Amino acid sequence: ASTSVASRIEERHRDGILRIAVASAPSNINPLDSGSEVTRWIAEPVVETLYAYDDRQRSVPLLAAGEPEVSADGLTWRIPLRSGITFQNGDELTANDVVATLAHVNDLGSGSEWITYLLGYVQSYGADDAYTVRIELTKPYGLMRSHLTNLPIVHRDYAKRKDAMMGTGPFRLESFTPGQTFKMVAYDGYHGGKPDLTGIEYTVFQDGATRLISLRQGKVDLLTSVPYHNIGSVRANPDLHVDEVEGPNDILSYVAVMREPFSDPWFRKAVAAATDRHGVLSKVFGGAAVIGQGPIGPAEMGWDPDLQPYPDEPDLDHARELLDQATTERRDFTLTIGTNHTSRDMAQVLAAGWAKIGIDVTIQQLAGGPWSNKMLDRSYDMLMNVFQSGFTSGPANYMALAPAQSTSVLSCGFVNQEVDELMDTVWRTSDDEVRAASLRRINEILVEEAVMFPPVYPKIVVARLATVSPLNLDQLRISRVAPQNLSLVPGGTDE
Amino acid sequence: MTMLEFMVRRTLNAILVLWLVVTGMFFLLRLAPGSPVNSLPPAVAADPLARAAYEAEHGLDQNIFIQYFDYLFGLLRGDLGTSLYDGTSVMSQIASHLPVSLELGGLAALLAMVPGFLLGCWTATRRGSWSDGAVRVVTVLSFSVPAYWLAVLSLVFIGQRYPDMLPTAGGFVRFTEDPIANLKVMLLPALVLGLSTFALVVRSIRAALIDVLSFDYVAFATAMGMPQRQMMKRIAIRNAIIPTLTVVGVLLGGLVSGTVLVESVFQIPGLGQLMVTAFLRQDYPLALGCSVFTAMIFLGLNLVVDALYFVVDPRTRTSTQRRTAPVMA
Amino acid sequence: MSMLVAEGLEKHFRIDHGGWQKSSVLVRAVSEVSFAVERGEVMTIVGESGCGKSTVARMLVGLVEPTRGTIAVDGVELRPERTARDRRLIQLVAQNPWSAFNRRRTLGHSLAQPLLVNKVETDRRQRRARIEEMVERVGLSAAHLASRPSDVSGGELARAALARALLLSPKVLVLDEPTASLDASVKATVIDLLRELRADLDLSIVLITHEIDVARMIADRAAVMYLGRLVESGAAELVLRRPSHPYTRMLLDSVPDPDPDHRELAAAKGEVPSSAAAPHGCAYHPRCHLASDECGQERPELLQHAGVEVACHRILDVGMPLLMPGSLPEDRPEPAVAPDPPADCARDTPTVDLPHPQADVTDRLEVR
Amino acid sequence: MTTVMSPTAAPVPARPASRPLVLRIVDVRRWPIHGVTNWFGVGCVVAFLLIATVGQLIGDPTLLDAPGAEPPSAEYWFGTDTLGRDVFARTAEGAWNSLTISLGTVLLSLSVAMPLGMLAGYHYNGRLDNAIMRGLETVQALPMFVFVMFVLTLTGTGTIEIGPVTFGMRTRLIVCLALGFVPFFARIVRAATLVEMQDDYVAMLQVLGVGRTRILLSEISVNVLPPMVVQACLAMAIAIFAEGGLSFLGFGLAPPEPTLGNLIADAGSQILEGAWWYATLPGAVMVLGILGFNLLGDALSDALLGGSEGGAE
Amino acid sequence: MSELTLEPGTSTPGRHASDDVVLRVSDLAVRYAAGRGAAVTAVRGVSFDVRRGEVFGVVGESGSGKSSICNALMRMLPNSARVEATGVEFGGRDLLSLTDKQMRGIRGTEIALVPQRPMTSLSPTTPVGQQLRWYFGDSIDDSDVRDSLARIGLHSVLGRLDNLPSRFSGGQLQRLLIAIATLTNRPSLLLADEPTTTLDATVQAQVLKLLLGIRDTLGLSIVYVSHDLGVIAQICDRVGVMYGGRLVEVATTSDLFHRPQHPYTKALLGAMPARWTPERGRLSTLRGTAAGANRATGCPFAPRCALADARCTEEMPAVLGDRTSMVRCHRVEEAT
Ligand SMILES: Nc1ncnc2c1ncn2[C@@H]1O[C@H](COP(=O)(O)OP(=O)(O)OP(=O)(O)O)[C@@H](O)[C@H]1O
Ligand SMILES: Nc1ncnc2c1ncn2[C@@H]1O[C@H](COP(=O)(O)OP(=O)(O)OP(=O)(O)O)[C@@H](O)[C@H]1O
Ligand SMILES: [Mg+2]
Ligand SMILES: [Mg+2]
Ligand code: NI
Repeated sequence: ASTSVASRIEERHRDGILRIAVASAPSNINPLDSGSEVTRWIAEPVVETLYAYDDRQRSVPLLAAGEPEVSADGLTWRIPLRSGITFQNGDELTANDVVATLAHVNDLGSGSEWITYLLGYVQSYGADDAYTVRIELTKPYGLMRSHLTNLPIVHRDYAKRKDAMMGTGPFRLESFTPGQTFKMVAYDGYHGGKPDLTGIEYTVFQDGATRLISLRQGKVDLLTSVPYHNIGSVRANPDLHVDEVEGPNDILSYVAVMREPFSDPWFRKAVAAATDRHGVLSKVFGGAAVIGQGPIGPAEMGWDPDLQPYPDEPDLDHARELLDQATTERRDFTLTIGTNHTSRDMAQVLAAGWAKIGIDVTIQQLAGGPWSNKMLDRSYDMLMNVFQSGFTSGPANYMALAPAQSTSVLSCGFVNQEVDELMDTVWRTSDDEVRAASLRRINEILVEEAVMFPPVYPKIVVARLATVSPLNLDQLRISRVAPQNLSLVPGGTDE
Repeated sequence: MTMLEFMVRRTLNAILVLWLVVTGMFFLLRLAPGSPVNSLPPAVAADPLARAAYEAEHGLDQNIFIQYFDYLFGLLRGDLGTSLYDGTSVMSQIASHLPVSLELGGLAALLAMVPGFLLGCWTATRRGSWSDGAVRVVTVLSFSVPAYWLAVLSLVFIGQRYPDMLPTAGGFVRFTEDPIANLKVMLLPALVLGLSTFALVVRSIRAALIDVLSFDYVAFATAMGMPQRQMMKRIAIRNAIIPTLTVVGVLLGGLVSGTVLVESVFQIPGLGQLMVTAFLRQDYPLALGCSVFTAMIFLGLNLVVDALYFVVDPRTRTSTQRRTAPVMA
Repeated sequence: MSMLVAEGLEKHFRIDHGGWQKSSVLVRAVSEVSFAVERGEVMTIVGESGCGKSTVARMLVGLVEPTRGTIAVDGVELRPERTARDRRLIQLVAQNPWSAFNRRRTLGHSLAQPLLVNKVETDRRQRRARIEEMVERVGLSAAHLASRPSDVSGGELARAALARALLLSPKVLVLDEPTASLDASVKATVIDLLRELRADLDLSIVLITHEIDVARMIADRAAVMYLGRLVESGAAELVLRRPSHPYTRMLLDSVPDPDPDHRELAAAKGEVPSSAAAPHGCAYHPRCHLASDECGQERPELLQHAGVEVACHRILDVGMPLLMPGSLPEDRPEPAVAPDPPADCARDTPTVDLPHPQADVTDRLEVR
Repeated sequence: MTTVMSPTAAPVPARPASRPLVLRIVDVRRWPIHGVTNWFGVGCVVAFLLIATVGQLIGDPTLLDAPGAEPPSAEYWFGTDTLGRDVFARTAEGAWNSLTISLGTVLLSLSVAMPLGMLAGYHYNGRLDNAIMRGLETVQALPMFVFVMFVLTLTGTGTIEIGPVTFGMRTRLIVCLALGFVPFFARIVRAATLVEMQDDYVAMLQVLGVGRTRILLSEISVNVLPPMVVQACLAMAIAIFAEGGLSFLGFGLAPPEPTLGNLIADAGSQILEGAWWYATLPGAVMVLGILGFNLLGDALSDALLGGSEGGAE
Repeated sequence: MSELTLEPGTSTPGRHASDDVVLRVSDLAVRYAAGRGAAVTAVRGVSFDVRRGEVFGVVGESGSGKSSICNALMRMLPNSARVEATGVEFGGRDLLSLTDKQMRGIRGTEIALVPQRPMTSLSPTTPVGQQLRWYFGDSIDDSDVRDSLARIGLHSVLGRLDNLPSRFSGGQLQRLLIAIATLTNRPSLLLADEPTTTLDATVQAQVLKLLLGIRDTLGLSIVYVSHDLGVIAQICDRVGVMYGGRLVEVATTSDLFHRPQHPYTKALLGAMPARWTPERGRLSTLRGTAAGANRATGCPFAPRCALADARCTEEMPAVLGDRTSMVRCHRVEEAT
């Protein structure tokens, strides 16, 4: 709050560059390879999608010239492209670029995360002409529209590159140091409105506290992933603004129904009832979350605010009653979590809660690969991890639901005819109403059966200096920070 | 033995050890449970088609010995494969991280060894005095304080006040970008890293010097009236350095280990941090590459120490003769 | 039959000089050493440092495997890998009593080892009794058994070392410089003990020593080594008092005489060459004042000469040394006792009476 | 050159009274530990042991019922963490974990390194020696930390069952760390054995017919052990440090099990927010342990080896 | 230096000694602090003179304080040691009252030392030639100096100046050390602390001859410490016998060997194998060891002395005689 900080900021802002502190760097900068938020935050100003969400989270054309033409059987999609749009290297956007993008995300060997969504649905794709892209599906796929709204379009020569990014967005990636800094400058030939900023610079600070310090000291303007423990102190600081929105932040948390002890529904329900949701909310998330019930959270399609079978505070007596009905003898399980701090804190709070009804929990913390090993080998009892789903799936988190479907390769062993059918509907239908209704019902069943029970739905928390223009919270709700639309305001903003 | 001969021998030995390290690590990694394919997004990894395609692309479907020889030949060509995590070339990753670690380690070594040497010599001649006691207390404390704890504390007590001193709070700046800012940012980590080395150098030099000062040849030189200063320079220090040099090998190991921790705390993008991340992610090719490089650096540094040893202690040249000195009489 | 027969003993050490081709040097520590020791006899081996005395000792007790040659005790040939029976035939007492015992073990423990491992005495009580008996035999008390080497004196340690070697009741005892590291007064007591033991136990002793005085005092026969070879051997009276070989003479002359009225320090020319590069011919010829061309070309054989075996080409030229009256072996009935000593301050060695070339050699040293 | 040794050349060194080693160590009055620093070291070790044993009985390290992030008070001596746990209870438990792991590490590595080192020393320059040394060099070519990370990564963090034996994380850590310590110890043992081998008494024992195993086990070992006790003390300090470092990096015991290292790591963010007690106090306890064992090593070196070990102090 | 010859190879008692005293030691005591306030008195009440050109021998068993005397004279005792004396006069100065700096000026220039272990008395890592240069300076390049070095048997050393000390034999090194000690500054007093104990008899003879030759040429005085009576008999003019930190007898060499006074001296001579006769039977006449003798209150030799009575254990005998020859023994005192 000292004047030296203020003058440092003023000094720094002369160059018109917005500096953003992020928690981690993407593994590579090909925006087609990873669906994680880190890639997306950095790719947002550079690449654009065929369709985009408006502020009411409806999909509207962006690079596409209009709505896709879908054949009657729903198997052939034709997407018209706008003409005259150029990439940051001056090349014009054509159907070939979209086809190259599709080719990459459908390539089994590429390792792209998108393959998960397209595998088994996309049969072929091609360019009808320079401005029309054609996609042939094997079966009707309502979610295709959602994917087209999320999939960035990359210059054909860059689709496979992992060391460069070329899109049609307002900023061009100028230079970067892997894992550390990413520098972008405004692209003069941008087809939309000219941005206020001359450039954007991302710096990676893995440690939450130092990330925060650099914001306080005015070294950066914007901070993603504010450490939950520190939200209080940011809120109290008049020079900083903190935005907390319910977003598609998920806690993937499900159990292996095919094995003891979770094969016993009473055991599952007892565990669900003894889950210390309030403890997690207050101790781990500093209140920046919503009490969780089923797998679908408040920012997602199918959210049912009235569904509240489990209390905030664990109902231990009830849980013990449930446990008494369980036929399994086991009173212990292993909780496998990811390596982040939040998961660890959460696991410890939960374990302490479960210990109160006599269940002994071993916490096993594993990094990505080994964590996946467990998931794929189905050698877990309960899996838990935090992740953000918005980028690849929009306002609906289908991947998180996959284990509940008995036909999924990731099935956790839960077999429920109705869920399986509803899931098919969700994937197939292009009617959002139907999809939302199906999701609501799936959520209800999973809550009832206690297969998936995230303790809370964390909020997205972003902090910024008062001298940065306000964020578009509607975009933030689906994890879009959209720094390209921000501007630097001398003296601070008034909200 | 000539210097060249001696070094060639030592180098060959180092290469043999390096080969053992590479071979051991390679096979152990391949025997480990869990396929590297599993680090793909779960839904991709779970799909047999995608799995097979990925394995074919990365040569994982081949016989393990073919993979091994591929790796060895790749190593010779400077190609260490690609990272499983992000598909970049391991070599290029190492190339970008290594200089930072070398700078950090070098700086720490410089900050530790030079003052450590001087202080060690100084206290040895003041044995039993209060300054000697004070130095002893300081050195014991210095190597009893874990670098990572010190790093965390310095983040708080120094970082709050002088954020520019911290790579974490200011973003790391490379030497090539801005030497001054880089040195500013590296100073604290180098000090933290070098502290225990400093203490051990002081203790080792002091002990060796005290030892040497009680030897016959020092007594003779003194009895011949050689001035103290000359005696120290010509005889005592020269002979005291030899036992210290053997310790330096261990110290270097400590420095290399230390960079891993210190880089993690201070978020310095060096080889250590790269390695920790690689290990945590089980990014085998990257972890293996980093380890091989670390071993290489470590063995290389030990070669340098050997060479120094050869220079400082001419007895090594006739090592075999020395063992059977009576023969030469 | 002789108690100990060493036949053609040879030991070569190969020493690698770390070089490109692993060049190595062959050290001929001991070559063609043969001797025999009779029952109850003391034979001494003398010579300068590095001449191979200890190597002979170590070969005798099986610590070093001979390159060539055989060792037989009491008619039994000993193999390089000694069996328990072999060990009971021949034992060693090493030079430095302070390092002959494990410094962190009691003497009792150390003394029990030979009995234990050779299963001589398996019963604890009897073992104890036997050790105590032996300890008292060498002039120590049973109380010493509880102490550690650091708590007893050098003389006591030397006694304990003897006791340990004797516990196996060997027929041959090899003593490698048993008194070299002891103080004068202590040394005397140990020498006394040795003489006593030998008389009592009917031991054959191989005594290796630097100290000619000590050798003269207790040896019956003596052998002189130079650069790994025997240059002279025979009755101690002859070899140690009236030497035949020029080297032996030089060796004896350089022993300082404890008589201030008789000052004649005879210093040898030069130093012992490396046994890795022994001179051609007679190894002693570069230092020998009598050396002729022949000496540099051909190695002299050990030949019988005037009652001793000598390896010297020039032995006939030098002539037989004058004899001290009554000192020939056949004159004396009892070999264990030395001849009448000369008067208090008389010289033992009669070199003065010889046409003695040493004076000018030594005076010149290496001055040319 | 000559082997004529004057009595001066082999003085009888003054050695502590000849009572069995164990008795000499136990009898505190006779400890030749003098000087403030040496006693201070003993004090540090005792304090550390007290915290790790008695302290561990006070409070529950996993109970979350305290108010979050409170500074030290009469009730919570070391304050509480954000999850509402008693930091003192966690520190004490962490110290206990540190202690058991370090002790296990040192004992295990010693029990492996002693035979290896003694064998290598006994067969100095022989084939066995060369093989052992090459193996040790290979293990040492990776700095210990990297080596342990490597092995832990290979074996994962879960429990491993090999036959009927279950290797928990604790056992695995011990095994890994011990493996890293083996070369360190083995080299020292080898050097010490070499020195012993050059002593006449070994040759004498050989002449007397004492076999290799017996010489190594009952004769050389008693001389090699005292320096190893000193080294083990110093190694304890290193092991506490290394265990802390590993758990600091996330390679240690799994949560909620506290270790001194993961307490420091956990504190990372909090400490900047003013929760100074969070990392400072557990770290201080760790320093207490490391410092204590270092000083105790020095003191023992004085006591057992007459202070001449490596000429240090 | 070209006049350096080794002509007289032997030494006749008193032949070279003049009457002027080079070193006069009066009532010297050396005490070592042995931790926790305990102290070892290694030397006490030692007085003797060394005259110009004289070889003064000091003989005694291990631990009797011989080296302590040498080190005290050089003022090179460890910090834990305390030296007291009524006077240590050397060249008109009291050595004990000189400043450290003045003492440094005397070391090597006026008093030199020949060490006990030649093999370890040169820095092991520096070639011999360079070490010679430290002491001789550039004069080592003079042919004169080289000649004299060659003449004392250092020919082979001069040919291998770039070799390390470990490549030379003990004899060569000892000669080299003697050359350094005596030829660089031509001191007037040489302290030789058992310079030949580690050498072979043959080499010992060479070294002794060299020492005597140098004594004759340079006219320096030598304090020769030894435990070997044979060597003492051969080279010393006068001898002091040490026992338990005391000088128990001082006499000319001839007197000492022919007419020993002190029981210890007698016993020492009797224990020499060279003087043994078969009639005597046992060689040893002494019981026990010298350990702890320097802690005794009375005569240090009393515990081992066959003639000792109660007085001997309580009272240290007075000096009988003068500085040139004396004995400390109640029995001798009573006899006269
Ligand atoms: N193990 C060995 N390896 C190589 N050379 C050896 C070995 N043992 C002895 N020698 C060499 O053999 C020669 C004879 O050595 P030995 O110890 O037998 O001599 P020595 O007569 O006992 O000498 P000293 O009187 O010094 O004890 C020496 O030149 C020595 O260097
Ligand atoms: N630095 C020291 N600290 C304590 N005591 C010492 C020290 N140096 C010598 N002493 C003691 O002083 C006494 C005399 O020692 P000194 O070395 O003078 O004897 P010495 O006659 O030279 O014996 P040696 O023949 O063994 O050389 C011995 O009892 C010895 O233990
Ligand atoms: Mg020998
Ligand atoms: Mg001495
Ligand atoms: Ni020698």
